[in-house]
Amino acid sequence: MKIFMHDIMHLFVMAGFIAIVAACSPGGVSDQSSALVEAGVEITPLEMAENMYQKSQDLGFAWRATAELIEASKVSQQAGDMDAAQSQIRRAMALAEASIAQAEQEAVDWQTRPPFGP
Amino acid sequence: MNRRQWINTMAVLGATVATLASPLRVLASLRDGFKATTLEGALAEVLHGLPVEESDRIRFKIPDIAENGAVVPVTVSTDIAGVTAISIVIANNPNPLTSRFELSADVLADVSTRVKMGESSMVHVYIETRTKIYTTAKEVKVTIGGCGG
Amino acid sequence: MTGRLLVLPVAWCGAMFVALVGGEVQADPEADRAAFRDFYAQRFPDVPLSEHMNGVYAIDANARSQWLELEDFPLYEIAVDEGAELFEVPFADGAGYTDCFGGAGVRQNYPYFDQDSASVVTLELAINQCREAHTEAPLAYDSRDLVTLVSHIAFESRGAVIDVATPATTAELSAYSAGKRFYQSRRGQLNFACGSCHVQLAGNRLRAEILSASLGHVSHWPVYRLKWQEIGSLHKRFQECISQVGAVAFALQSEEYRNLEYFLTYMSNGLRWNGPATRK
Amino acid sequence: MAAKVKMRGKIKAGIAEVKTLMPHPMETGTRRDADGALIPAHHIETVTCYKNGKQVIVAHWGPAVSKNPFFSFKVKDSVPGDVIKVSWVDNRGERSSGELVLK
Repeated sequence: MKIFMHDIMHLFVMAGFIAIVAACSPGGVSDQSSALVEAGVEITPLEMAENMYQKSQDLGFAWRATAELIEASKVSQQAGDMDAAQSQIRRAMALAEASIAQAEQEAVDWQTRPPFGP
Repeated sequence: MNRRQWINTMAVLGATVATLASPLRVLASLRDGFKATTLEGALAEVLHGLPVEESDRIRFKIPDIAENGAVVPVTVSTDIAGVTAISIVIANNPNPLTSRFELSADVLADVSTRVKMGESSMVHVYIETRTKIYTTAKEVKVTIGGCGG
Repeated sequence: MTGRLLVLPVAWCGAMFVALVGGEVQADPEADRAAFRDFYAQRFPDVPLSEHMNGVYAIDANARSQWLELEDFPLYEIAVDEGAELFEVPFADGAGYTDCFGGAGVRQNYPYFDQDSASVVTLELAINQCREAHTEAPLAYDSRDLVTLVSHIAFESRGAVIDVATPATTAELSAYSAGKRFYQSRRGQLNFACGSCHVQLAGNRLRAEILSASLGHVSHWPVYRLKWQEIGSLHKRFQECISQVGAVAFALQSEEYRNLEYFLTYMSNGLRWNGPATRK
Repeated sequence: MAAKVKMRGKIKAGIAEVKTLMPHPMETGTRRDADGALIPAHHIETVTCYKNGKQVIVAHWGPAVSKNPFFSFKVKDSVPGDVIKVSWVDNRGERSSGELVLK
């Protein structure tokens, strides 16, 4: 009976988890931002990148390189080098996305590593 | 004590007295040695014209692979008699002359210190007596620390 | 302004992850500790478990001989002397550290889980709590004063057995699990967990370094780290590790690091406190 | 004022092994601070050691001796009660010393 309960719990947790992953996936964030754009609220790519970085930080999985690229893009923007700024923001977003994916993966995987096994 | 030993003793004493009694004269030139940026420049101040001989009577303890170039432990000792100075020269350092110890007859020729090494290098030791300089060298590899501890 | 609109769902996602995973944990600290010790006993059959308090010097002979030479007159002694002097300086209200701690040999009482604040209290926190109780300003966590005080206390506590009470209450287990989770989670661009290096790769070389066992990782702090050219705290080393794998480090004495310290110290129960130490 | 020289020593078969540790930054003059400015050279140049007031060994150093220098030497014909003194002067003219009565 106890095992059964645990399995049910597990299913519930997994279902909840999948829902969260979907909600937190970068696609989810993009959808929200395009919705905002449609509603007439403008969000710059830099703000997008900053939001994604903030999310990775809230999850406790921020990467240094993401922050560095965001800062570098600001410097490029100020210097008027928009090409460089754009490419830095794109790379920052890609890294932020990867770090968020890492957080999602680790939310489960950390429990499977030696020396503590399931 | 025979005549030759006596002369040697007097010579050593003389050199010791000369070194210790006139530190200013020695220092002025020695400071140039510490500023030298080449091995040759450093050696000019250390060897000052005396004949140099490789010797296996020098015990030179320094790690083959330094844990960290910032703190490399060194010990130099020898049973050669009449040692007046010990110099440590690191060939690839920006200023190769690292340290020079001037000894009286009241101490053993046995000193230890810790030195900085910018990169892997030959490390030379020069043991000075009044008439001759004895030398040995070892290669020390320096790896830059990463995920250590 | 627009940024803020997105922060809410983002923060919510983060909170839900923590809540979900928190619910999934069924911690058994005693079984964990046994598994931890057994793992290193098998990985290093020739190394007595207690010797792991000397870190990589327990397993690397070349490094050990240089380390022993530095131990001849260790660089951390300067910090221990400074800390001993500071420990005796009375507060403005006439009290002193002795009024809070009894004596200096109290390293073994920390970290512990404080039920009132429902959080892990480290020695650094306790020193500042003592100061604040006597109307002194707390010391900055990266200050030399704090690290030298801890050095003195560690030195006076050498030989005491590491003996953290087994986490038992829900709150204790939650802090313990958070520390364990932190230890086992891969982070940064290099995608390394603490355990990737110090469990799975322990004893192997990573570039020029031999990786140490985590057993005893907390026993010998503060450390005069040759790379730093100064003495520093355990949490400073945590920051460095996290940063080295490409992740953004947490603050000194953050809840994350205090939980990690709590977990790691419990794992080292039975070994002895032997700080401060020299490390490369 | 510069910190005192830390010293310890022991006599074995009439020879005193003296160990010293000198708190000192030993700046090379080639390092840069966080703002990129050169940190000026600041290092011990000369260490003079005495037994009962008589000079026995002198160390001349450049900046490549490690931070917080360690120096050990061995003094012949030593007996308990002998006083070993070590004093240093750096490139800024700052000085410090330490004293040890052998046991």
